[in-house]
Amino acid sequence: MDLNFIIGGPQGGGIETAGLLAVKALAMHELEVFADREYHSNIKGKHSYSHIRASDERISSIKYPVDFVGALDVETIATHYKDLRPGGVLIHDAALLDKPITKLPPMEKERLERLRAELEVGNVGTTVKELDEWLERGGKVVLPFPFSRIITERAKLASPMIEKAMNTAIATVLLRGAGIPLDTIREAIDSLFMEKAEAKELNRAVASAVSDGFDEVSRTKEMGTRSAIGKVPARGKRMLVAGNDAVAIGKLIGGLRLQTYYPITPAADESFVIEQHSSLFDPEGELVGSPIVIQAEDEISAICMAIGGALTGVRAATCTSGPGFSLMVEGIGWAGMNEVPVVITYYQRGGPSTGLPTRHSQSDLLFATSSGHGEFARIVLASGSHEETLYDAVKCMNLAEKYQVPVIHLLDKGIANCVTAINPPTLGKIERGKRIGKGAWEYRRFAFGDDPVSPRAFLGEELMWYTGDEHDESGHISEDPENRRRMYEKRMSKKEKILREVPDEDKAVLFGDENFEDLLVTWGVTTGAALDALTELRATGSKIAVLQVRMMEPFPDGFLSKFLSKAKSVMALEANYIGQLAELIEWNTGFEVKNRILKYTGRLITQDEVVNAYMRIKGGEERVVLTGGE
Amino acid sequence: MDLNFIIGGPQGGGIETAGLLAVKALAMHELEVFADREYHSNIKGKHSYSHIRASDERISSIKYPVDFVGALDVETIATHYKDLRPGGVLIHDAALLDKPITKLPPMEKERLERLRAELEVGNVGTTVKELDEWLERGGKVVLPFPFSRIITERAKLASPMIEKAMNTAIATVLLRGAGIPLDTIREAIDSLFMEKAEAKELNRAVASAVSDGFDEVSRTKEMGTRSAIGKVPARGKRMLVAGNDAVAIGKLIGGLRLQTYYPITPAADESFVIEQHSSLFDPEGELVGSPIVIQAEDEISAICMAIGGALTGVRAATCTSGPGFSLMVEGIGWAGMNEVPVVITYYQRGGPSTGLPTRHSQSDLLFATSSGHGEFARIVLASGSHEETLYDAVKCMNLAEKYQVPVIHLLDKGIANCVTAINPPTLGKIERGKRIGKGAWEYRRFAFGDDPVSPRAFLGEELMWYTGDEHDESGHISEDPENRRRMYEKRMSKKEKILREVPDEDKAVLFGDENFEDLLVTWGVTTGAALDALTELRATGSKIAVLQVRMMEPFPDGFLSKFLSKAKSVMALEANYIGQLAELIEWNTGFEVKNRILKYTGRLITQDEVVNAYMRIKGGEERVVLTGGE
Amino acid sequence: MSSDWNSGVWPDWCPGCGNFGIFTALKGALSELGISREKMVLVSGIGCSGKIPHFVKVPGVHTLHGRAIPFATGIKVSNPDLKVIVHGGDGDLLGIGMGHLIAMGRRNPEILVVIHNNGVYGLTKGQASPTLQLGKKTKSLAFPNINSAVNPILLGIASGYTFLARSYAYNIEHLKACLKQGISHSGAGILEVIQPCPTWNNIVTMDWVEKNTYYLKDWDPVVKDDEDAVKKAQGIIGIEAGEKKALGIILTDRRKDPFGKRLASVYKRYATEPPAAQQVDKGGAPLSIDLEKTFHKFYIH
Amino acid sequence: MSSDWNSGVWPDWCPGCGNFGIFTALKGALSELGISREKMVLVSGIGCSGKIPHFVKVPGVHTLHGRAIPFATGIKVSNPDLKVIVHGGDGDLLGIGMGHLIAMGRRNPEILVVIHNNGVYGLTKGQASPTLQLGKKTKSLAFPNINSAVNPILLGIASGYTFLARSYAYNIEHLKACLKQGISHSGAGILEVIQPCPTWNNIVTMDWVEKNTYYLKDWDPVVKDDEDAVKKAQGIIGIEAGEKKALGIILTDRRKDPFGKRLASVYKRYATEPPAAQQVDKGGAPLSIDLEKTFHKFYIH
Ligand SMILES: Cc1ncc(C[n+]2csc(CCOP(=O)(O)OP(=O)(O)O)c2C)c(N)n1
Ligand SMILES: Cc1ncc(C[n+]2csc(CCOP(=O)(O)OP(=O)(O)O)c2C)c(N)n1
Ligand code: SF4
Ligand code: SF4
Ligand SMILES: [Mg+2]
Ligand SMILES: [Mg+2]
Repeated sequence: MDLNFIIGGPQGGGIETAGLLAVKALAMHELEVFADREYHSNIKGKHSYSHIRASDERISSIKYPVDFVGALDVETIATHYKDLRPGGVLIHDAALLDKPITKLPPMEKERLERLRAELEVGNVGTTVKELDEWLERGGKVVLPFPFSRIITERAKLASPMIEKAMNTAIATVLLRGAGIPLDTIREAIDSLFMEKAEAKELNRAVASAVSDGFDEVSRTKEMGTRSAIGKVPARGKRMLVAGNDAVAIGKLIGGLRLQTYYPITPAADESFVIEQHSSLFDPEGELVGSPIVIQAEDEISAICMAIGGALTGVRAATCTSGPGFSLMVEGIGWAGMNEVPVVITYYQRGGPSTGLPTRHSQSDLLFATSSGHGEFARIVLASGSHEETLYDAVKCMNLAEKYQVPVIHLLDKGIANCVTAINPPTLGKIERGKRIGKGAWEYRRFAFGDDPVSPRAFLGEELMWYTGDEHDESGHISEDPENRRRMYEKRMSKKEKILREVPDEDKAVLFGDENFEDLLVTWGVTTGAALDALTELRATGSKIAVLQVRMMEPFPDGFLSKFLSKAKSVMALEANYIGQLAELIEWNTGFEVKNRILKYTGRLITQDEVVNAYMRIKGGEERVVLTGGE
Repeated sequence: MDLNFIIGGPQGGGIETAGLLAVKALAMHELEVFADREYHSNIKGKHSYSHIRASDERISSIKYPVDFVGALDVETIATHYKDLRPGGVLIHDAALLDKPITKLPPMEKERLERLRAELEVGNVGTTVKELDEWLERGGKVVLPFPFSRIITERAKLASPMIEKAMNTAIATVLLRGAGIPLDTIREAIDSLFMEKAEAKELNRAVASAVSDGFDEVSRTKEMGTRSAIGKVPARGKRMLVAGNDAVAIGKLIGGLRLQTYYPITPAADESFVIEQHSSLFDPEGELVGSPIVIQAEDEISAICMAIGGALTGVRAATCTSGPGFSLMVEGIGWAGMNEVPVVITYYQRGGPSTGLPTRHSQSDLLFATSSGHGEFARIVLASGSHEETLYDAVKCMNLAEKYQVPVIHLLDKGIANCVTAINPPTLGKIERGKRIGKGAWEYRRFAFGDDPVSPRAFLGEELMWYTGDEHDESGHISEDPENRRRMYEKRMSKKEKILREVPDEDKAVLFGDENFEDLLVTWGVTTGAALDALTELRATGSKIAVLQVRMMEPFPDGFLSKFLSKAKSVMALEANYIGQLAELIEWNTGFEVKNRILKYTGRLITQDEVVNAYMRIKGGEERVVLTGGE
Repeated sequence: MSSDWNSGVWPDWCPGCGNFGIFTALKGALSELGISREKMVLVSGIGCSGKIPHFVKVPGVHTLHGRAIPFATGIKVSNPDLKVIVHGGDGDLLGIGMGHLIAMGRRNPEILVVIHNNGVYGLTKGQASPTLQLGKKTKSLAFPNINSAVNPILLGIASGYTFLARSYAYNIEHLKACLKQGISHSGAGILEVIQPCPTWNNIVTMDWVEKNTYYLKDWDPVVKDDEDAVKKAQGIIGIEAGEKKALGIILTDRRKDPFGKRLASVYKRYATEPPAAQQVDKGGAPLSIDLEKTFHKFYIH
Repeated sequence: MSSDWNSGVWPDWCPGCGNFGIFTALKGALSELGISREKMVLVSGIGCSGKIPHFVKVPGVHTLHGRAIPFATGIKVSNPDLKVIVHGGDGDLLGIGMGHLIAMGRRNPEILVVIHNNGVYGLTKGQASPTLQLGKKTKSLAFPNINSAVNPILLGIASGYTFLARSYAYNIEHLKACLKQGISHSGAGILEVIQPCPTWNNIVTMDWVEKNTYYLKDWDPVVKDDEDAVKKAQGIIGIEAGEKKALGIILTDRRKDPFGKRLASVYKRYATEPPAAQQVDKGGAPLSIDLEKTFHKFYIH
């Protein structure tokens, strides 16, 4: 089975909770889940929705068209009715029926204009009711559910509370329609409102009331017949995480001791999760670690504080997105010059400038690899799934200390905000790199040697100097051309060392049959859509494989070339305009990446879009621009 | 004739003036001149020198070994004796003879160690006198000139003044040795000290005294016999400028009305020149323009102020180097998003981080072309000579307004500080781009149309909005995916428009025979060394041409391919480690740039180095790393 | 009327947000000041507060987080004819943008900075802002705040501002009066507005404001001379140390030259023809600058 | 002795530069404080002043222009055992770095910020710094300065610093005493040092300092209670408004918790085991964190 549905409403009106509740219940039902959250750069009132997918097989993307749309308000109806598959079900409060459908002040002007045009062409009318009828004529099922009445009557809620409960109400109908039993829904509510007894009771009552109503309202049956989920076998322990959570958990396991940040979407939640879990206990209940989180006055300060921390030997990191990263560039250069192990978790979002602050994008790749004046070694590692993200958060700290370079963990809004179920992590290893203890001889922080990595001592242990200027082995300013050449080469030669030593699976991963003809190259959260499409395409006989690139700098040209040279045709799939990974590949390997499937509307790339674009490319198109999703 | 000499001494001890005086006198003697200035990031005391070259033919680089070294102190002797050609002349004050030669506290530790080793190997001894003798034995000429005595006796200077006059004294000997008459030297002094009557008199006196002495000290003759300059024909009006001056003059001619800056080497002098020349008069003596210069509190403010100014319709610019540019990245992104014409003059210096703040580098190319999160159109134009720099300063402002994009004028420390003679500029044209006057209809700043460039109105004229967020045609925030796609494409499609419309000569310039086999690709100040080497190499039959790339973004791949495809072998010549232009070329054109001649010691690439490296590449080396110069 | 000053864009603040009060007062002030629409510019930072220019029907420049002041300064020095008002959050202006706020005091340009003080980073979901008191824990904080608060009025004094006022977002008339006076002031001004954020700040509620503010009476904010300036500053220290926040005009100081006058003192043409009023070309050709005269120092002979 | 504190790197300041005085006083203070060498860190910005750590034989971190304070804060919070001192120029700390200076006051970490106040941007050849008075024209300026000066002491008060002092680079004994007291203070401190720059600043000469400064007498800088704090602040306004610059300890305030204590109030382990003292692995393996307990909220069942 493969269920997709949207649940939407005004931002701040419980819509996020509704989505979480639905995902949680589905996961508790032992399904695989993947959910995208779309919201405006706004706190309350603008349209927001979750696109939730559940399946009994592994999934890592969302897919259109959807089976259900659950609408908390008219804007959701007006925005998402198009997303329904033939026979798909639209659920909304019956109380909305008489509402006008194009008088929606919060709605984006452009969307409203398109809506008006569509309704005019279809000769639809102006109320929700008329739209519903038109949809039914077009083969959709519309279920104006008497939520308000049912909640008042059965859950005995006073009417001002109804609006607050509507999210749980609609989620309940969607879940029941998908075949999730009430018990599981209530379990999910318990878990969601763990620390809020009152809210828990209220939501439990609403769920029960609506669930009873569900069994009574006749047409709800039509949902089940279309997307029934049977009982699925237990999957063992799993965790439900957004990418922000995955990073936080990884950093905490990996020994992070100082996290600095300045609030920015979609990065800030990571720091909040760390703060909330900053007491680390072992099974005996002993406090074994307690990292601190510092909210800096700006991103410049955040990176500089983290570097300062790293100099004292603590594992230090910061997180940000585009605008903040732009401000960190100078600090990162200092870390490069001074060979400081520091991790920057970089969540890409829609740019340039403030751009689309809450929307997805993969358009900062070239910036991440080449930011900063002058040349220095850095590592840029991009994760393609939530599980990988968690492990990479640990790896980044290891790489930073092992090679004494700044490491950019390159993520995106997709990973940050999408929610999925992962297996609890197994604890890997911690590599702290070359160290020197308190020594009697004269310590030189940047001592030349066969290895470009010099042994580290921490501030507090030895005499040492650091400077952003070119420096000698002790860390003192030097403008001598010969020392300059040697220090420059010391720093830059780390690139080769890293390329030599980092295991292949951290450079890139090939999915699918080795005997491919078409190679779809991708990265970041988009990997998930590519993999889901891969399954679908291979089932229909396409000779395609997916190559996920992970290490962006130093660029693993040699390793990639092995695959590129085998491909009859190479196509890139990414959420940006020019095809930044494609460019990196062409530049570094000399192979042409002729075909590019690109999306830059700020919305996730979906499984169906990848399948479709692949077909179009096989049909002769060179560049396919995707535009799906609201 | 082709004369090269070095004049060195402690920074802040008149050494800069000595260099300028020498260049000025040589230029007044109607010679072509090119002078490099090398100095530490220090105000007083560290070693500094000018390498001055003069010729009767066009030159645009310096060349080793040199004919003379004029030393104001022992460190200069110790640093530069190696730079003399066989038979070259070292001049220093006879008073230095008994000074120890390796007790030099300000000298870089590494250099001192090398010096000690060299002296030991040569069994030289420990005093200047012993070094002199050793040099003489090795075929050099040493001229310990009795400066102090001559100045005291003839110029009647009190002894505390002698040190202040030593720069003019040594410059005088060097110039006389080169065949420049005293009158010209005095003319140069007059011009240099135009506004300082007292200093003028003093220096005139010193020059006269030393010049008389010159005729008496017997071995001075040996200078003339080796490097005599005859009388050269007048060349018409010329200007003597550093790159900083050239930009300032260009900006002033081009209509700059707001310059913002935060002090940084080697950019700050440009703003100072603008400030000093901010009253622009026409031949009738009427004030026709008066730009203002604002010293901002940091570079973030500098770029934002400039953008603010540009929104009011004034031609606005800022200038900086690496660390400052790193801080400007976010602001430039805002300008990209809002299609603001603003010019950033970017002087590269040694990086990363504070790096080598006063030394040359061309290592910020990839950063300049890809800085900033998200994607947006920008222009990056790199100048290769002082004259080009001046004209490009005007062009950058035209391009900015014509295409409504931020323009980065990419220069380097080499251009900034090297001094040469150029022809007075002819005034070109001013293109202000698409304008809209005060109109009755509703103005939309970002109106869609066939042309990605929408007509501009200025703040104060119409209702308009700007935002760093994605926006609609009026400039209001919009997260609509369809509007997003169109606006994104509007901005990005400017790249093609620019590539289509910018004339070829602003993209790249080919020098030398069209029937070349080897193509030496280069950019920035290094172009000068390439061109001087080209002349030399072609004289000996090499089938080489030089391709200077000027427009770095959007990258003129089509135009370049014409030349690249003709070449049997392509080699890049640049002052960085990885060969950044080479990478850009490979990436954009698919042509391989197999050979790379690179230098990253912070010193200029010289003519002899280019010739030599070319030979080594012809001899089979793939990558040649240059290390010349102190 | 006031609706005339709506741009037509839907204000997407939360219901009950203090920004609505500021919005209303601002429209009122602009309409009563009688300046023509295109001659105004609202320049803002990033945050809930930063969106305000989009809702008002005058030209608006919604800039970067913390950078409204440099943009505004660039606009104002280039075209002093424009009335430039800065709007920003407390995070924006007193956190990331603090350096610019102080630098503006040193310049004294005729710009009014309106600080929407809600004690939180609203748009990023309620982190502590620089005005949140030490030890306080608003809804969305994991721990009580470990930073002390800054006071923009005291910083304004320390950095040379010549107009200082504090008002309250829900007292539209008072706020409007402060805005009008601040916009008319010829120099750098700070207007701190206590702006409840019902979504994240559960401390500074309407009720809190009721109990913890008072309107200044018997306080003459106008600085008379140097001696008086010292007295005023000392008085303000006392006022700001009080248990309750004072609302009203706190300082007006006309002794210092605004930035425009200072520029005019060194650029002779500035007063009559500032940059935006100057020509840069003659029908596509550069102005006929006398190169040899202007750049004589570079000429070799 | 003092020469014991020379790193061996040649100080490349101009002859007569005030930085030599600061250098000497600093070495004296460090040696007299009796802290072991490796437990100190000198953190500096960029400028002539910023080079000082290279010349002193204690660990030194020469950072970025304006960013010494964030680096220092990161060092101090991670390893509170270290004595952290910041050195920077007036351009560095009061210009580009102003935002951090104020933010540090809000945190009150045990860091002393030594401002080398020479009125100019020394290392970039003499542009006006934020402490240069309005209307003054030093050698290398094309026009008289059009910005007003900031006063770091007043900013220190406005932003919550708990130690404030001013000294003079050539009065080594006085400066050394101020340094010792500032370094020993448990909170955020500013020590402004009037530092003549004979190369660029021809206004603040030794002679000028002689005539325009005086040593504070009869001034008790120690804050007793909240009421006294207000009085002190008002007193300081008066002192700073004087014709002449006061030298001496201007404020010590021990009422406020230093940042370390504040951190310890929310991170239980901080006081005994700050980040630098914590383990992060057990012989290459992560610590045996009880995942299910720590992250229980993420577990599906
Ligand atoms: C450089 C940068 N960092 C961070 C952000 C994210 N950001 C958006 S709004 C905001 C803070 C808003 O707080 P405040 O300035 O107080 O405004 P409010 O929303 O409270 O009105 C931040 C940090 C950003 N846009 N740019
Ligand atoms: C981001 C950045 N901008 C500019 C510079 C150039 N710079 C070097 S030193 C300096 C100013 C020094 O002035 P100040 O801080 O007062 O120190 P001083 O030299 O006077 O001691 C500047 C602007 C830089 N290094 N980094
Ligand atoms: S989050 Fe707060 S400040 Fe922002 S709109 Fe909502 S109530 Fe207003
Ligand atoms: S320029 Fe001034 S501050 Fe810098 S070293 Fe020289 S005298 Fe000192
Ligand atoms: Mg706020
Ligand atoms: Mg200074």
